[in-house]
Amino acid sequence: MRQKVILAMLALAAVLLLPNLYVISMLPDEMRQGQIFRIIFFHVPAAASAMIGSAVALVASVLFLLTKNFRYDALAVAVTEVGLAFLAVNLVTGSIWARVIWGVWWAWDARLTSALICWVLYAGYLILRQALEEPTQRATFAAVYSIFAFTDVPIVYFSIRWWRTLHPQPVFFSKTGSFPPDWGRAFMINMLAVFLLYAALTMIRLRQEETQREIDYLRRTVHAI
Amino acid sequence: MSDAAVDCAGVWKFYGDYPALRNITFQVPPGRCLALIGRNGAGKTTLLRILAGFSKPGKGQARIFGHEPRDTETRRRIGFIGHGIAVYDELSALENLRLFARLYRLPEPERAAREWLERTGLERVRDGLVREFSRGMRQRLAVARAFLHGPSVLLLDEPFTALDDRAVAVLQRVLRDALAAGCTVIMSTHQLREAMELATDVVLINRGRIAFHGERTEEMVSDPGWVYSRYGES
Amino acid sequence: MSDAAVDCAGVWKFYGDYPALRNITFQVPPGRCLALIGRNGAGKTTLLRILAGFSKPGKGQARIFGHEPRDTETRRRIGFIGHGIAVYDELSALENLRLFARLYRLPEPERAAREWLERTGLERVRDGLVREFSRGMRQRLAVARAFLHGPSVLLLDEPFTALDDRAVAVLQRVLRDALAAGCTVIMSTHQLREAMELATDVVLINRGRIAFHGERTEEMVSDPGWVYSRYGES
Amino acid sequence: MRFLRQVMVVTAKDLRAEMRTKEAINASFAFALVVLLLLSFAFDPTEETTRDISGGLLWIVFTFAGTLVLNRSFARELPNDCLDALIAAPVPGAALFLGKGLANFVLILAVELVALPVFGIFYNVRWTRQFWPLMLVLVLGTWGLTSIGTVFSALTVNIRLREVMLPLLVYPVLIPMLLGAMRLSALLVAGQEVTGDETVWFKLLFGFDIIFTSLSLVLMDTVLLG
Amino acid sequence: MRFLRQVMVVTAKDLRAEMRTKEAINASFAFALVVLLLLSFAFDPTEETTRDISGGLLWIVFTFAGTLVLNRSFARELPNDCLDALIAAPVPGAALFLGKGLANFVLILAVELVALPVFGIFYNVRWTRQFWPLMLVLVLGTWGLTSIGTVFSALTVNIRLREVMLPLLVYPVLIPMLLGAMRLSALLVAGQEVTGDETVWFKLLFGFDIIFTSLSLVLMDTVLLG
Ligand code: HEM
Ligand SMILES: Nc1ncnc2c1ncn2[C@@H]1O[C@H](COP(=O)(O)OP(=O)(O)OP(=O)(O)O)[C@@H](O)[C@H]1O
Ligand SMILES: Nc1ncnc2c1ncn2[C@@H]1O[C@H](COP(=O)(O)OP(=O)(O)OP(=O)(O)O)[C@@H](O)[C@H]1O
Ligand SMILES: [Mg+2]
Ligand SMILES: [Mg+2]
Repeated sequence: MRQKVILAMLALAAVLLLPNLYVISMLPDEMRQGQIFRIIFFHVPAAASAMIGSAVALVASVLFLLTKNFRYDALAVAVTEVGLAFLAVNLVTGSIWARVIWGVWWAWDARLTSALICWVLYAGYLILRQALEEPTQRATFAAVYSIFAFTDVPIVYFSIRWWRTLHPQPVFFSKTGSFPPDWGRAFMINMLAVFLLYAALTMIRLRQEETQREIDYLRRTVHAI
Repeated sequence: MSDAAVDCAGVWKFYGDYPALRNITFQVPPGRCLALIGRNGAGKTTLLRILAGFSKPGKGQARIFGHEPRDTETRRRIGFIGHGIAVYDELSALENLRLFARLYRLPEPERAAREWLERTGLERVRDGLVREFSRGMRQRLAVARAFLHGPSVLLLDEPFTALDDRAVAVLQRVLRDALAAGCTVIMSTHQLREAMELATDVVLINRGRIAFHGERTEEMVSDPGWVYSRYGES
Repeated sequence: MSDAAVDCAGVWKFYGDYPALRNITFQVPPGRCLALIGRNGAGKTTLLRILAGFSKPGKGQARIFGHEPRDTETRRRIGFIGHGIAVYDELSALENLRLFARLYRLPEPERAAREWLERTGLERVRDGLVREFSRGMRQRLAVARAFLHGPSVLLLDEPFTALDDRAVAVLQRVLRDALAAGCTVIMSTHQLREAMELATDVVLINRGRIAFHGERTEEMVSDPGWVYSRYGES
Repeated sequence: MRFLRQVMVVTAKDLRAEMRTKEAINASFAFALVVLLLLSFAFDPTEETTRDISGGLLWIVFTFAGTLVLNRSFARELPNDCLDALIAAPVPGAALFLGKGLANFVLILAVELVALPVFGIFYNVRWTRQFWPLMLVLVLGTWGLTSIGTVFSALTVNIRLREVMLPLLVYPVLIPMLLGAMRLSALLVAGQEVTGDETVWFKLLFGFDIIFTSLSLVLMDTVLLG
Repeated sequence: MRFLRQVMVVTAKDLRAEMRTKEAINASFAFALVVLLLLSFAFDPTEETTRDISGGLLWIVFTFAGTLVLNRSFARELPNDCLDALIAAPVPGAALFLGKGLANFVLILAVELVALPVFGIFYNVRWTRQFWPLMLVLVLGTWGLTSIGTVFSALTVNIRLREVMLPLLVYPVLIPMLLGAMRLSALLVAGQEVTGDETVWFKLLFGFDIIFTSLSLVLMDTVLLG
């Protein structure tokens, strides 16, 4: 059942994504930035899904602390791990974009920096998990850390409003944003596809986590002479 | 149920998915002394830590006089000696006891501290830093710390390990006094002889399950291995 | 002197100005089993560590078969079990033994490792990481490590502490085999009963001095506290 | 009242134990000196530009040195399983957090106050011109560091790689706050006033302190009981 | 031959244990990243002047991150009193030193080689222009750090405040060598060749490595037996 849901999600993502790639490639170049502007179709969805992932991780962590149900712990890890990959995609695409537009791979502006810190924070989450052996303690401490780590996510989001950044101001979901309608449609479809991919990967990871726990259990039972 | 000093009802404890304790149920009426025995890794330490409120059971509940062990008022009624002595190396014996007397909000911290220094034979070195104490003296201080606030339930994890004969004697005397005063004692141990002398009841844990629970019999005193050979796995 | 397996000649050890060992002199002929007893802080661990070559005596000298314990060739003849198990948590049981077999330059590291896994009943879990072992399994591995290179002098510091009956049995069996094969054993302990069963000689240390040294008598087996009450300080 | 008294008992215990050996504070101060030295080699401190970055430098040193004190905070409870006794006592987690946090705060602030004049001499900076605002930044920044650090010290106390994990986890969480403290310190050390746009950094410091302190108070019981 | 084989056995053990958990190397790398971040805030790296000090910055990061690996080196032997078993085995101190030293060297170098491109991106430096000379500096500097660090790691392993004492003792000893490595790296990262007067720094690095390695080989037995 689970398997089928995952497959269906992956298939749907592919169905959405593949034709859309063609649509995107047919769109006219952006006025000032040219070709490279197309990277936004991946840059932003990656960031958005990673941020939503952080929020889910936060909720799962709080729920774990409240219920001590390991399901939530598994969800938190899965979502964080996949989110880390997506955030990496955001960072790399952004970096490439920056190289083309600004001529450098990296600039220390608030958006870029806070996004990088966010990545480091959630990487720290995984390292912390690795360092703790006792599963209950691992889950509890990781959950506490995840709550603290989340304090950076609003900063990532609002950084472009709070500080004057090199990074462009919002173009979607804001009154000042100017985006041609056909671009908007293609963009939304891409967004949806990336979200689906994110969810599917999370579910795969979740299954792995559960299998791992089962293996751990069996091995411990064998070892307890 | 209500009048048991320690009540363990269907307690499970999981390390991950591995059940270190499986459905442990037993009660100890006030004034009894329970010896908790079992092989390495049976789950004795885990159980004692749950009873003391240091960790929470996965399922089931542990109750001390009908209350959660983590309740503030219940915590005052528990005395615990674990593997470590749980006193500070950098403080003197008196300072250590005074600290705990204050944390337990005893009415007269200073007097309680001095009284227990005397009862454990440490008043001569009360201003010496624990760092400079020998192992025997440390263990005495640990006993003083655990008894300081007049607990009515004592949870002791292998209290006789690595102690010399004299330190064992001090501990046994204090424990006898406590039992006489109506305290309830649960202690885990591998040194069956010392334990059987004091115990009134015995619980044998086998891979997280209770394999035997009953009164201590004369048989056990004369042949401490008896329980194992009778109820332990082969 | 020359043919003693272990020879301790006027050994002193100072911690700062405090003499933890004072003029310790004794010899152990090959094939004997010496029980080293004494109260907490008497100096047992200190003495064993000097014999094993981990620390140097302040005055006097310790000799193993007439050589310095630190000589490379002498080190191969010594097996030591201390408070720690001295195997690596991150390696598997087999990897641990193979590592030590290589460090001792045994001709066939792999075979020696497997043989001792079998003799201590660990071959079933040979690829499990030590981290996941229970306390009893760990201690068995420690025994395997100490015996792996076929030492002829065994130095054991409280080997029975916190072991369950079965682990004690394994250790006692291996020790009996070693004694039968002509090994010399020195072990410190507070668990007099287990020790007296094996011992052929007894040394009682009292505040860093030898208070008694002699053969083990029947008296000691039937009443393990006897030496203390006879020769220990009151 | 009771709560406060228990907080004070814990603080007093930590401070007294530390004063007996002075190990954490000595080491922390020595470390601050060594880092100050090391950095002064890396960045020639005589140049004008380097003086501009003095705010950043200062907080780098404070954070590194402070981490040592924080590391010690719960590690101090390890040797004889003292943590068990502390948890067993009828003291709420929040009181423990505040007690230990206060002790850490005092110790770190002490190190900072000694390191500051040394820094002034090494880097040839007249840092006293805006003394009180600078102290305010110091107090706010240090409390932020302390509050997160104390919780994380409890989180990492049982980890084998404690000494690494603590800075690893604390620094990224701290960075936004440190940024504020650095910016403000750079201004104040240079003798300038904090006006206009820059006051937002003060708000950020306050905001962080409040968020972190409340999170810590709520989560401490969970952390201690695992 | 025998000696070399024992060195390899020790190295292999350390590397295998590390690869099982990857804790020191992960933590060390993450720490390097965090320090890089922290420093980039303190010293605005977009300015031209700051780019000149990149050599210094690089070695600060390497030293801090390396210390973590070194700290772990003998601390790894603590948990079950493994050090006793190692000392008891018929292995000379020099073999132990070289074995552990090599393992540390490999680990630290790995961290550095990963940190270097990251540094290049963050600080916008094209560091590959003098690739091989830079590698030489890296190897020489890292071996200096490793050889001193390994001995001091053995020295400090039984101290309660180990994690602090190690950097405290190592950094001051290292400073002359670091100075050379910093200067050379700054030049090479900026794409310049090392000529004339500056070659003296290479000699200094070589000299340091030789002196410290021989001192360590001789002293290791003494250190281990206390
Ligand atoms: C490594 C560098 C970069 C990082 C880490 C980064 C990060 C982010 C993040 C986290 C978002 C937020 C997505 C959301 O609001 O849901 C975002 C959006 C965006 N980024 Fe980047 N970015 C980087 C470089 C760039 C560059 C160089 C450009 C173009 C010059 C760019 C253009 C945009 C645009 C146009 C948006 C959409 C803004 C909005 O509607 O909110 N980014 N980026
Ligand atoms: N922190 C932990 N993480 C994972 N497993 C644990 C942990 N603590 C204990 N266990 C496991 O739980 C089981 C019970 O351990 P426990 O320490 O309670 O045994 P014990 O009866 O006290 O043994 P011993 O006589 O050796 O002290 C063991 O199998 C052990 O491996
Ligand atoms: N590292 C040390 N520094 C200072 N004093 C020490 C040190 N190690 C041991 N001592 C002192 O030396 C004496 C002998 O200690 P040792 O550990 O040898 O005793 P023991 O006989 O093994 O005792 P136990 O039965 O408790 O293990 C004790 O008084 C102890 O305080
Ligand atoms: Mg136990
Ligand atoms: Mg001893």
